[in-house]
Amino acid sequence: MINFASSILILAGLFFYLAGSIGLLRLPDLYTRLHALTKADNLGLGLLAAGLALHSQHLLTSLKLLLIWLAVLAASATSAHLIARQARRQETRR
Amino acid sequence: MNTTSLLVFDGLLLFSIVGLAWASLATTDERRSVILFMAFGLVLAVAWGRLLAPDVALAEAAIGAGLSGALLLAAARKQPRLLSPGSSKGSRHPDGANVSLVSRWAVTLLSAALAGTLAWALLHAFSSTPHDMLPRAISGNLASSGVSNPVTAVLLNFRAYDTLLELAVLLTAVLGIFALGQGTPGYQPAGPIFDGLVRWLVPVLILTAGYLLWVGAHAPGGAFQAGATLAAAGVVLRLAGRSRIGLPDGFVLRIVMAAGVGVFLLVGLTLLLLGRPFLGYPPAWAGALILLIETAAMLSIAATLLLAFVGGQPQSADVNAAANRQREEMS
Amino acid sequence: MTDAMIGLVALPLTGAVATLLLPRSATAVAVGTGLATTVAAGMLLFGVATQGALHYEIGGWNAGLGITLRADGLSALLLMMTSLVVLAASVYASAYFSAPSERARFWPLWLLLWTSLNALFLSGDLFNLYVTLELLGLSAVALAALGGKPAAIAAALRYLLVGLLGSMMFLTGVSLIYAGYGTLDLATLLRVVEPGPVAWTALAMMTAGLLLKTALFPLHFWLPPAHASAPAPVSAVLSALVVKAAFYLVLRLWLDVFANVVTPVAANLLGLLGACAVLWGSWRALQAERLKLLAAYSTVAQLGYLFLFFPVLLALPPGPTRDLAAGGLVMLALTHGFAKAGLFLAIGIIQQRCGHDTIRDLDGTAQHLPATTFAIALAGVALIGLPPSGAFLGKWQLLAGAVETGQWLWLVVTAIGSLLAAAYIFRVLGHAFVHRPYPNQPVTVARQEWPALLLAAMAVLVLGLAGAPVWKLLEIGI
Amino acid sequence: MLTAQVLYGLTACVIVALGLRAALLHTSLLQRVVAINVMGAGVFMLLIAVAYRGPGLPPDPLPHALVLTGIVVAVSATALALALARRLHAEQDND
Repeated sequence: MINFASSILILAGLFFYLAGSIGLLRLPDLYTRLHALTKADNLGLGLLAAGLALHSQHLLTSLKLLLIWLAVLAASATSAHLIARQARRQETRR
Repeated sequence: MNTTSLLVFDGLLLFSIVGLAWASLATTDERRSVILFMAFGLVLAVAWGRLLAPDVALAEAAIGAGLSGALLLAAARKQPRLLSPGSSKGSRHPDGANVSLVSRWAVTLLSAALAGTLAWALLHAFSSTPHDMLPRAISGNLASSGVSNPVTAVLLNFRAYDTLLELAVLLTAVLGIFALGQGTPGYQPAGPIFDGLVRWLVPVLILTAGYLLWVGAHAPGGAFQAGATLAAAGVVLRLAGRSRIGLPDGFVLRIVMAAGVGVFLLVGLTLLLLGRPFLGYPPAWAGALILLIETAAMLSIAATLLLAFVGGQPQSADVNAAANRQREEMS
Repeated sequence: MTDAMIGLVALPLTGAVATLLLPRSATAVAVGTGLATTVAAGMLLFGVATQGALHYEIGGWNAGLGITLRADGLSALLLMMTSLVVLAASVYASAYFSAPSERARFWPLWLLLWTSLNALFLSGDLFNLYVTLELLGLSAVALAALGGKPAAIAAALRYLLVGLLGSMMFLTGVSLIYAGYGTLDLATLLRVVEPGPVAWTALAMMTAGLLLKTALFPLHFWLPPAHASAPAPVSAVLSALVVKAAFYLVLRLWLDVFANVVTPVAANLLGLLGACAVLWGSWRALQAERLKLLAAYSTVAQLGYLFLFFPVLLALPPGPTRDLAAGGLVMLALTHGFAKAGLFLAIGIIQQRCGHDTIRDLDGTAQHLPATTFAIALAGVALIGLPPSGAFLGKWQLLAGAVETGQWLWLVVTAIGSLLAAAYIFRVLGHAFVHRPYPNQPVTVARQEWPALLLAAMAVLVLGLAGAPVWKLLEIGI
Repeated sequence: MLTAQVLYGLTACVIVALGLRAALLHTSLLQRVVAINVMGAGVFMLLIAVAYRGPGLPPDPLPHALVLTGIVVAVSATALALALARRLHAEQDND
């Protein structure tokens, strides 16, 4: 039962990664791409981490997975913000 | 996970590794090359994990991709080098016209021949029976090495002399950088969001560094990975505008730089005086001595990588403030 | 006596840390450590002479697991030369650098270079050799860039990149050896290695890397600018010792560890490259405008002579003539070390006192700096290979070996090379001894001229007249 | 016999050749440093492939320690090269 649930979560996570990558390739300009990447990949990672946490036996590893997800969440959100701000600044300066 | 699906995974992983390496080396735009190199380093870390080398995966991600990438990115010039008008824009060949076609083909053939001979020798080596003399000796002596993680045992006990010289290499690099003069002025103070992240992330990084140092005795981790994580915390602080990164000044900085080699030598020489061979830890004390050396090594590695990122002696506080204010009026 | 081996590495390393922590008294600490290290080298030489080859297992682990330091006749002699040359250059450097900040930056790097040289000559483990090579390369580059001038930094940067490429190729060879034989210890490798694709490819890669670092003919482009633009004591050690350490490794691998893997064809190739180095280096030295460039190109040429010995030693069957030839090789290496170091130190004095080192304007130097010119002349004698110098004995053995094995080409090359060497040395002396009617008064700079004189005298008199023990020591193999 | 060890070993040879080719061809200093780092990564892959013994079996820890030492040595060499380059560009820019 646990294995079934974790594989469902992992597959869902992979779907969001796929969505993020397609978004990166298809979307026209920087801001929409950033939007797609940050949102889809973070959700994908969250689902992936949840699936793996279920799969792993020790509580410690699942807590570590959670910490990884939180760190990546914060880091990618901030870096998306910084990239967008830098792009906006360059546009106004040109 | 039967072998075929594992081979498919390996194929995909290796294809992306070689692809990233090729892309990173083929482009003439320096920033693009560095960013692709960082991606190459991260995928490489996944490969090390796949080959059951977690210690190396940690170090590759932290030092190979992370800090080398940060150093390279800081050095990469903003705009791509002005290509000579003759060559077409964004030509795939590195640096267009001035490397003649003949020499490029000669070097390509030479490299292909090198790859061929290496592969030929390697296949020959793999076909002969694997030599397990050393791994058996390591696992045999692991009990008396003071740690249960075999890689840390090899690094800090069996081949401790290598690690001593490697820390000397680090010390030489930072002394060479120091001799070149003042470091670069710091970055602008960060906006609210980045500042918020830094305020939360840096303590976590420092905590992780301590954990990695401690866990190195019985699980993947150790001084190098911990030092790199500590250096990452420093790099983030510097990017957020705090140019001093809390690095000590003058004499204390020299002590931290020389801590790794100094403590190693101290332990080695005192053991020599006690009649034991140089760096021959008594089994009872081995664990404690290794932890002591690893702590000093962590500090040295973090300080060296940070000073390399700063690019020399950190400028005194007031110079940075002036540089920041001056940049404020400009932008 | 084995503690002397670990002392040879630990002392300079401790000195480096001490000079880093106490910048104000760095000079005193550095010269003191230098003396202690030289005493340790003397003890080791005495130990090897009396007890034969010594080895020291670091950490008490046996050869397979841990790293073993080994010292035989060859490495003990090279360690003694290293200590004497670096000690003399240290005394010279204490007077050469005036600004305290410059001194504080110089000494730690200098002692780290010394550590890497000692560690390299003693190491008995292949991967440890890679780490010592890297330490040697980095400290040499950092010291070469100490000059601060753009030319020095550009030359140091090219030197670093070439060194990194060389180390990476050496590491590839080491990895292949570990893949094929599962061991890194040179002594066990000696017993285990046999001709085959793994051994040939690994030896080829390691040799290619080392030839890059020892600047043999086609790969020598980085050496002249790097050695010419470095501060005088640094270029003395770079030319006399750093390139020779890489040569020592080629010697150790080809004639000792991989002796049965090496083919005569490969040895002849090395000999050919050496011959080109001799001719090209001497020719460029003859045309050099500046004394330092002359000395740097002379290094390229002198290293060529050392590689001429390979085909001769391969062709000679093991016996007295082969031992004599091997002794000749070591004698030539030792003499070049002392002579070139003395020459660079003397050139440094001229550069500091006269403000330039262009050969054309050397008129009246003999009157202005008598002792320095004498040191240059003495070193020149050793570089040409005139009788009282050790180089004469070395070249004589080379010629004897070449005659014995019927390889006449090396005979011709050595003759032409020596003639060219005589030409470029006498060109310098010719300018220096031109009599100037109103010479500035003779100047003696004791603390700088004594080291140069002693080193040059070591090359000419001591090695030439008292050279016999070198051959006796070389019988002591690993 | 196409095992993972052989696959990674052959890829290592390709990466070493790629790195060497780029190191010899590039004239921009930064890309030569990147090329040397890529070549180093290739050699490290060679060592880790040699250490790999199979999916379930414990690998040989010695090459792992060698690669760790190699990574740290590579980053210190890169740091020195970049510092020299920055100083060189600074000199060229203002004269």
